Amino acid sequence: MAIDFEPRIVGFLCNWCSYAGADMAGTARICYPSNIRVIRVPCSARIDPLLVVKAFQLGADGVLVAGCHPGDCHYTEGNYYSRRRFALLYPFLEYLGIEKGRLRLEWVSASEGRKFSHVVSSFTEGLVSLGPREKVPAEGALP
Amino acid sequence: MARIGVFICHCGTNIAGTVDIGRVVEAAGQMPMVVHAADNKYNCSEPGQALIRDAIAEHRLSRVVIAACSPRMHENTFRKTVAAAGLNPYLLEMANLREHCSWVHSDGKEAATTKAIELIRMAVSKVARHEKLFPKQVSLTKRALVIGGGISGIQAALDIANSGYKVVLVEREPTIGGRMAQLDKTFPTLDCSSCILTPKMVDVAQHANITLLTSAEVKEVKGFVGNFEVSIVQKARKVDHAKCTGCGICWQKCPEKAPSEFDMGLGKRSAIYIPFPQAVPPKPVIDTANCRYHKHLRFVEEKREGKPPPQCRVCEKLCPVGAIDWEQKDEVLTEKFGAIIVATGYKAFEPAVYAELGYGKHPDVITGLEMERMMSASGPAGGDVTRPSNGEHPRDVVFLTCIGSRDEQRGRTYCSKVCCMYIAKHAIILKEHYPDVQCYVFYMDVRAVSKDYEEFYKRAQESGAIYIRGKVSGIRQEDGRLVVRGEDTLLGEMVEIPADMVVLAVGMEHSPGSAELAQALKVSYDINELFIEAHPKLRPVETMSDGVFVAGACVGPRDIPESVASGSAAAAKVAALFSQEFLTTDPMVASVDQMKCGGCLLCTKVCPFKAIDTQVLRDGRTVAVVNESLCKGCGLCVATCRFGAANLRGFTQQQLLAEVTSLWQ
Amino acid sequence: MSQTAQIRQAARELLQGKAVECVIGYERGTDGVNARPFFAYEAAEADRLIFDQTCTHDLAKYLLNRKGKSTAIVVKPCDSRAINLLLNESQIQRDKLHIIGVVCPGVVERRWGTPGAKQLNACQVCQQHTPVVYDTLVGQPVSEPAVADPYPDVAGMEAKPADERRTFWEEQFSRCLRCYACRQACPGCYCPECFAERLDPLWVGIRIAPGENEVWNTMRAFHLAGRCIGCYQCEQVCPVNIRLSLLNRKLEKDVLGMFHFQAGMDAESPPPFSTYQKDEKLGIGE
Amino acid sequence: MSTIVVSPFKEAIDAVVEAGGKALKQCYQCGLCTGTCPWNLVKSFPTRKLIHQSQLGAADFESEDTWTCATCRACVARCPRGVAIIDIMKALRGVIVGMGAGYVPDGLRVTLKNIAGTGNPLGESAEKRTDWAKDLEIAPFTSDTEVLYFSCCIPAYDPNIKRVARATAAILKKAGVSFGMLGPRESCCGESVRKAGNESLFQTLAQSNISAFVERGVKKIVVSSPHCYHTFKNEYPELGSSFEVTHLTQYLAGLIREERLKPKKELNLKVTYHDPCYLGRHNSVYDEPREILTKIPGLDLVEMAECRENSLCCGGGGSRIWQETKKGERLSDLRLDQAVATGASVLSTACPYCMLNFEDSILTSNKGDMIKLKEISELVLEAL
Repeated sequence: MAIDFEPRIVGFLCNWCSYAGADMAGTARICYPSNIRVIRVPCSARIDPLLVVKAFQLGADGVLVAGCHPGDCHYTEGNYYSRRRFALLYPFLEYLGIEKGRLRLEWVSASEGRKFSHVVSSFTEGLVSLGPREKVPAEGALP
Repeated sequence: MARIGVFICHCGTNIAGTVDIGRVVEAAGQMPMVVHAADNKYNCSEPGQALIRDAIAEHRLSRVVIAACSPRMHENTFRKTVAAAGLNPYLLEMANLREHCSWVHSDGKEAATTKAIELIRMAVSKVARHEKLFPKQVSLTKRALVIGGGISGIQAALDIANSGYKVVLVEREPTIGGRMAQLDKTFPTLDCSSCILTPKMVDVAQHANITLLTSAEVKEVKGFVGNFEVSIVQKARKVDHAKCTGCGICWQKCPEKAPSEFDMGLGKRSAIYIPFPQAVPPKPVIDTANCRYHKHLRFVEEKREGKPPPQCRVCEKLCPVGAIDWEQKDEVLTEKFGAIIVATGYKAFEPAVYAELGYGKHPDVITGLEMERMMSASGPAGGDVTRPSNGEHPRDVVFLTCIGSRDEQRGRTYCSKVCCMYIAKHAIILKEHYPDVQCYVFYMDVRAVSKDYEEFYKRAQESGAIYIRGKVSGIRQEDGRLVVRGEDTLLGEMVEIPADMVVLAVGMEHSPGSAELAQALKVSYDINELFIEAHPKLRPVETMSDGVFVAGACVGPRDIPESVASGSAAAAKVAALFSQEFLTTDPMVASVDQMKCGGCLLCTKVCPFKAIDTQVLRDGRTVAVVNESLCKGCGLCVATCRFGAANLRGFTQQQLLAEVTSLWQ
Repeated sequence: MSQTAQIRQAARELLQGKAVECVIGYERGTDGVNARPFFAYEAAEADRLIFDQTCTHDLAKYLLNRKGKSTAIVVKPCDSRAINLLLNESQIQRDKLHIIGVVCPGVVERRWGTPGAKQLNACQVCQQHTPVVYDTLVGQPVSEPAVADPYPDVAGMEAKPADERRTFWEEQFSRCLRCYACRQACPGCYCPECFAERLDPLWVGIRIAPGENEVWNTMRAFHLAGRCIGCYQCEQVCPVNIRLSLLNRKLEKDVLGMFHFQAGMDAESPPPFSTYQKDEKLGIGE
Repeated sequence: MSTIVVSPFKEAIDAVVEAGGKALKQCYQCGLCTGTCPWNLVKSFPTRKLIHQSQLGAADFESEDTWTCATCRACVARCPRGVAIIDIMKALRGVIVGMGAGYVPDGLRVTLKNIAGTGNPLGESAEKRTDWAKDLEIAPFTSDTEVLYFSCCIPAYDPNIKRVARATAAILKKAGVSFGMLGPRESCCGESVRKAGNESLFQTLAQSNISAFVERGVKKIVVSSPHCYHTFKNEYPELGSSFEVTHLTQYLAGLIREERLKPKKELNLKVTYHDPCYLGRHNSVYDEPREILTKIPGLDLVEMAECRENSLCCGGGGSRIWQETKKGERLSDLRLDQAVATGASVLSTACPYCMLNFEDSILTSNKGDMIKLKEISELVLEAL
């Protein structure tokens, strides 16, 4: 296993809970690995699976989707839909050979800075032990 | 070609202490379309903002990236900054270098600097795809609709009217007053209910800003906050209220009697009637189901055999002003409103489903509301409480609480909140009226949670009511009395109480038609058909549907003080809304590209705000169309749309994909 | 009376009585062996209609071109599910439609000029031999024996190690020509503009390359999650024999397992992504 | 499971209510009384359940539980609804005694008979009431005598506890107090009689005492027993009496403050003090006994873990003192252990009932060499 391997993680965080939770981790100065690149979305329900598939195609080692806890959605029910969508996408990507553990759905509330930091840390560790994804042939990466 | 400026904030040492600002500025300067990259001690300070404004002018920047703190902190600040420099405020993107980078990666400066550069690259890629967005200003109708004329709706209507705005109060029944009008006394003060309610009812009738529509129901609601269009059905009363003076000769002389709904069937009313003497408006309606003339008309119309019943028409003959109007039909009024308050209240639980308690079988088993009417001095018995079976005064009265509350078997999981207190009230009043009465109360918990309620419960105990913890398992008839049987859980033994009368403390449930109304209003409701507030703690009178507010027991069991308070609270929200000249809508909402829409209409089904309508195009295709006033910008429709027709401004597919792609450029 | 005769009789009556403008069915193709789609507009044309085990096409897709026009259509059970799908998605109107449902024992792979011998993969695992919706039924309804493991192919794939699956799909997708025949044949693929052909956002690069092919095939299948009615037209028409059914059936299996939903069994049930249960346990985010 | 048919005992409820248990109705069955009651340290005594049974008129008149309460007032002091639990117990007992049916403990029957016959619980002759003072040369009580010393029946007759009365008399003499006794005209104060439910006997005793006091021109009474104190001070006024009543500890503390008494001798003792329930919780006299003890030179006062408001009852109140308490269930044994645990060599108190119980506990548990029992008056006398 490559010791120096730094996985690249794309994190889609809902604005109201998880992005705020990540802000909270910052305010509380709770350190976590720097591998995650956060994309802010209004709600986890906004995340088109295409974006996730596309991130993997481009070379992401892991994709994190985080939203409000069920029942706490700012838009009342968006996360129930995203839960269904990703519950199905998750085993499907695994079926295609993208290992379990590369896609993660988490509920992180605005007060759960510690949880956010823990999620990113454990996700990063997991990806390090999985190692780099087998490279998609270079000419496929971009048009 | 976009000209992008990047402004990197030190935030004192908050960012600069961890991130190598020099390297970040240099890297940012080399990103595509970036024509200006600069650092700043504090971007958010006035001098900092001035530097940004100057740079926008000097470098003719068309888009701006602020690399600083969380956008949740200062996005609005910097939108104003760029707007002051003449840019559209939405041509801005923030890179969160503080909360998401320097503060959490202080243990690795190198990694933090690399991440900072990538976060800026993502923001640059995204902002390149930003579009000018314009909030819309919508005019509003400063006129409120209050649905429901109980105490909560009355309070809301009066408060709005007193704020100087017009109100239409719609009530389904022939009078306003609601449940409170049926009550004898109110806990814990034992004020006479109608003494405190009827003056308010009269205020409603006389207020210049209030239009009262009784015997009327809301049928359809269109539009959105500020601009609702509501269809209201004015049911035919067969009496022209414009002519009627309320002299009362008609209902006194009407020969046909029917059970009085207001008196819970304990008394009678005539077929042309006002529900109770202080009804507002004090003008009658004809109950066509019982009216003799209408029976005659139906007989003739249905061509039944035999001799038709006689045409009565006594009221018509006697009416001094000719107000009886047999031709009157249901009428639909369509009115415009800026805000709607729902105050449809509750209905008492029907206890017949508890077969073991024998309601409807044993005449001496009655409900709490029936007890109210019996006790009321203006009720059918003039306040004399007697056993329905034999007309004698009861000596032993047993009260059973939680009938239709806290009972999953009956589908009612919640506590109805008022029963413990009204039972205590009955016990106190009975003892006062009839000193030799012995009251027993079977309870599960005594919930006395508001001001002076615990003291009131103690007063009931002191008056002699004996409280027995347990739920009654059966009532049987024996020697002309009722024997109430249940476990006394505190003794761990069965107890049987011979009683003359049993009062079921029935709980509250949603008023009929709540679900339909909620659907028409696009407001959510729960499994109990109770309306759901926007936030149970922080937005208790708002709903997720802007401009629609809720008050009183339609949200959940409430007592009179709470109903009044929520009525006033909803009115305050309406007044605040009406204090604006225009409503401004957030431009970061969804849109549907009609050329790409395949018309599956799944988006219309999933939208939590029912903000997506359908539209038939000239080519015959049915497509989705977003109502921007209702859309809250969650983006669920975008992920739902396979066609790629739905998109969300400010978080477009193009923008998010650009962010992802930038990570591998 | 043979199924062909029954179909002809029904079509003739419908056209003669002007109940419909057109009957969509099958006729014998030019090789004299296989069937091809046929649109009968006149009662006299009804006798060209046939039905046998060469009738592989899912004709439901042709209804998308006849929106708002009264049409009768010959459907196999799998095609009847496609009709429900299109009804559910507001693509066609039930009242403009006369469905001639055919009880189907299964159809065979097509070989030019010679009768096919092998049943389609779909038919080998088919559990629906009677149409789920019809106005006229051709043939006697058959009872369906319970199948212990309806997805042996998917289970086999799932059992493989991740890298083996990865290699398998890389090889499969590397052959993809992006001819989009799968899309054209699929009754559920009817986007006005396919995401694969959009320039902005550019989800799928124009270049025919493994990465782009992967995005295309992954998302094509995922767009059919909870919608695929198992007709296998996609796999049937693929010129390079990519095992597309293995993708569709994986999603079908999981949708059934997680959401207890099967596409096209009726026209009313909300599809899995348009509804939810608050307390459902889906093994994710818990 | 038996079924209670509620209300046949309606008369009994009315009787309980009428007998002073109005508080019964207010109880909301939280059970704090049961948890507080010291009896539950040694056995099961379901205070709450007893009250609820009474509410239903379903009290078990044959149960020993009716007679268990020592009226220590710990529960009353905590009851969130302010229920006068002692009054309920008293009323319940009253119903049994009044109706002449139900169970009354044997010891109590004898005692009540004694009191009715002789005016004192021990059944001794009234003439011998002041025999303990024969050799002390106390002047007879006249209308000029300033203070009536009312010793309580136990110090008057009990051979062991007589020392309390004698010590008290000696101190009063040393301080030059003008005091005397009424001898055979004194009767039992009636406190335990009333708690045992025999209201009529209580009334007789009280009337007899009051008329004796009035006839002899008594104005100020000093008592050794907190029970006499409670009754004279709080209950006799119901019958129209108005005497100045002082407990001995209050009186002695006053004498010391006025320097009419000067404890000079160093005792070099470690002493712990037990608060009698009727002095402490019933009448809030906590400080005076401690004030006296701390004024004694060389006396080191240590507190037990439970003291003052939380003091553990000795088990002797509410007529319990006349009933047999099984070994292993005696609260005084527990209290004695607490006293020993402080390391004190002397357990001090200010109540004849407590004295009786602790004497017995020291004897039966063989702790005489660990700790001695001394009434406050004894210690004061030693220090003079």
